[in-house]
Amino acid sequence: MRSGASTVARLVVERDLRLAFRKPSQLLQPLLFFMIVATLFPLTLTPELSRLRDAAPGVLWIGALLSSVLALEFLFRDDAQDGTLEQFALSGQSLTWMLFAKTCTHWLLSGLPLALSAPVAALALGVPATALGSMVASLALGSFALSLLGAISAGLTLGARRGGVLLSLLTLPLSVPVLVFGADATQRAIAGAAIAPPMYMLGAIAVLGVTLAPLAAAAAVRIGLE
Amino acid sequence: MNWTWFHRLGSPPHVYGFAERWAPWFGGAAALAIVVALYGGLILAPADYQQKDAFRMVYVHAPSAWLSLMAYSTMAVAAAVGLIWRMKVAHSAAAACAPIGAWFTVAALGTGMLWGKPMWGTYWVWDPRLTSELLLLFLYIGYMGLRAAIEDPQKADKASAVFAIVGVVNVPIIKFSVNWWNSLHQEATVMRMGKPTMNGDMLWPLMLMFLGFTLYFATVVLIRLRAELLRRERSASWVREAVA
Amino acid sequence: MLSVSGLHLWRGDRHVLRGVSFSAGPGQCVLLTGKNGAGKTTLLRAIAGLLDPEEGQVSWRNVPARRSRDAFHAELAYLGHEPPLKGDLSARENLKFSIGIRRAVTREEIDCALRRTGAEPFADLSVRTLSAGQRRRVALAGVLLSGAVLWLLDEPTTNLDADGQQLVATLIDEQVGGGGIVVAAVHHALPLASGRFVDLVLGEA
Amino acid sequence: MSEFFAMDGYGVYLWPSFALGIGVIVLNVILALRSLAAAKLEARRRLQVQS
Repeated sequence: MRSGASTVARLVVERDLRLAFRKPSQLLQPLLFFMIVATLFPLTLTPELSRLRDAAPGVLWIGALLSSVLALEFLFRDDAQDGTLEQFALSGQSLTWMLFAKTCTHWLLSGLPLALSAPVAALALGVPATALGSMVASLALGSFALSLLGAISAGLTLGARRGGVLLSLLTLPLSVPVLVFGADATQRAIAGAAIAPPMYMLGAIAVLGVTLAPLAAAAAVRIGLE
Repeated sequence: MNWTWFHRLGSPPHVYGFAERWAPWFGGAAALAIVVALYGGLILAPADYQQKDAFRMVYVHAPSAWLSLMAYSTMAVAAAVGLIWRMKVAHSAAAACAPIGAWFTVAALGTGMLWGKPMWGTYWVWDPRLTSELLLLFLYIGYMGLRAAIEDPQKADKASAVFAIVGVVNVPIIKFSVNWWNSLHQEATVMRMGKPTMNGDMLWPLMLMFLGFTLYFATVVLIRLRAELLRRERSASWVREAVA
Repeated sequence: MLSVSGLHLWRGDRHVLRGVSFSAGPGQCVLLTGKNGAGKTTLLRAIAGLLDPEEGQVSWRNVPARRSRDAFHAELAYLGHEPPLKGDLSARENLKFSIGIRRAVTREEIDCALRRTGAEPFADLSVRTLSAGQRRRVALAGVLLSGAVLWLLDEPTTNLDADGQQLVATLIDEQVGGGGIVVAAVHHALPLASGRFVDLVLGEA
Repeated sequence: MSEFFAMDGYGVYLWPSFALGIGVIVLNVILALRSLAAAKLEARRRLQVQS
């Protein structure tokens, strides 16, 4: 009797979580990268908190974007190299569904921790404590959309020898909407204004990502495995 | 419903023959339309009361921007057809569109900046249309970068097709988010490069220029299509007399 | 059951598969032989649907495989050059996942399969620490567990010692005996008991 | 004639803009023809190799 979709998803999430916690260094690297990027800005712009506050949304979101692109490199490449990704495609189960489960796990391990640890960097950049809650919410939702989008580029660069720069070259232009709405939400949070409008937009992009991105990622992976 | 035209569309020798026969005609028509439109726009059309003669730059900027977007959507449609019906001709057409689209995005940016200088005093202003055009250029560079990074032509065709489709879905979203971003920071009263109000004498040269650019686009795509078809054709007999 | 007709495939400029055609019914084993680069692996991957042939058709239960891909894959076990195992997981964990996504599998079934392929002694070690031959035995246990009708094996005896190769031959005999189909790319003759195998030589100039 | 080129002062921007436009038009025709010639050459070479 073939396994049901929920079993398949549970097994994929379980496997990736177990794999991640067996090699925790790979979990920490994107977070450390984010913190370093955040500390570079006061050194280059100004130590003066009030002026840093204006740049804070940009710093936080560009840092989040770049660290998510870094984390994407390993999303499919390890599995492709040891032949397990091939077995995903040959399992008779929907590859789209399995890659969606895999992308959500990737977000749980990279996007979410980053959103939760972002307040540390935000406070250092002069973001008022009142704004931290909505900032974390916008980063969590935005990084989810970024993970879905990045899964497509990760799949597409499987065919190329090294992902690296090509991966960001493909992902960054497509992530502009998430950046625009995310930074706007953070800016409104800092100013104490309501963040609903940009959050709805981020939500809309995330929903579009959930429906379309896994399909494109599955197509990209099947092509990459050829 | 016989699909003969669709099958013929899918057979490389037939498309190669079509491209070889029709490219010169499209080229001639394009050249004629562009020359007449240039004459109409530069000489016949009256100056704009506000921008005076500077407005004439619309006759090269607008068609370039139009062509850069048309090339991308044509590329995405060809890519989708190639993926869905596994047609090599469609993938070849998609590969043929990319370089032209990228070059005309550069032209649109360049002419936009040259138009911006007299209007705003600086070459580059983060005007939403110029910014969207710049992002479109990055999409082209991403597409061509992906194609170059994959050795196997068949695999490169399919991977770049997926990116073209994902890209074309994102173009309107990017445009919307850039306009949203622009409306956020509207305090600086930047004189937007408003569309000069066009009356008859000004308008027909622009329409003719659009037609000329479209015909020109078809010409260059047909030439490049022949090259892409030859590159993808392995040992088919028709290649022999095509290159004899 | 499985029929391959007029398969053409190029790798770069090399015309690797030149109109390969064959069919295999229940209880049949097809052995692919030929020099290196003759296209054995390419043919196996094309049958499995990992590679799209430029011409020709693969059909399973006389339905084009591409149309009923998931149903076809549910009845297929493909073992390539590299045993598909995660280095950081143990053999049991790997099989619990790779078989679990296909069908419900119990711990006993996994132990029985590992015992059958002689992989039980190292079943709980991280696969990274195992030798290539041991990894091959774990992968063979996976093929056994998959319950697939069609086995596509790419040089299944690599890295295996003498009794390992005998194990592969016995497993193939049992699979074919039980009404299954096996298509295997091999370098040297397999000590197969039953005479029901067909030789398909690829790549003759 | 000269005030035509002057374009009441905007000529210094207008003519480079048209030069860029026409330049890209001409350039792309040349690039396309060169790509076609290269493809023909390669196809001819491949045919010789095969025969």
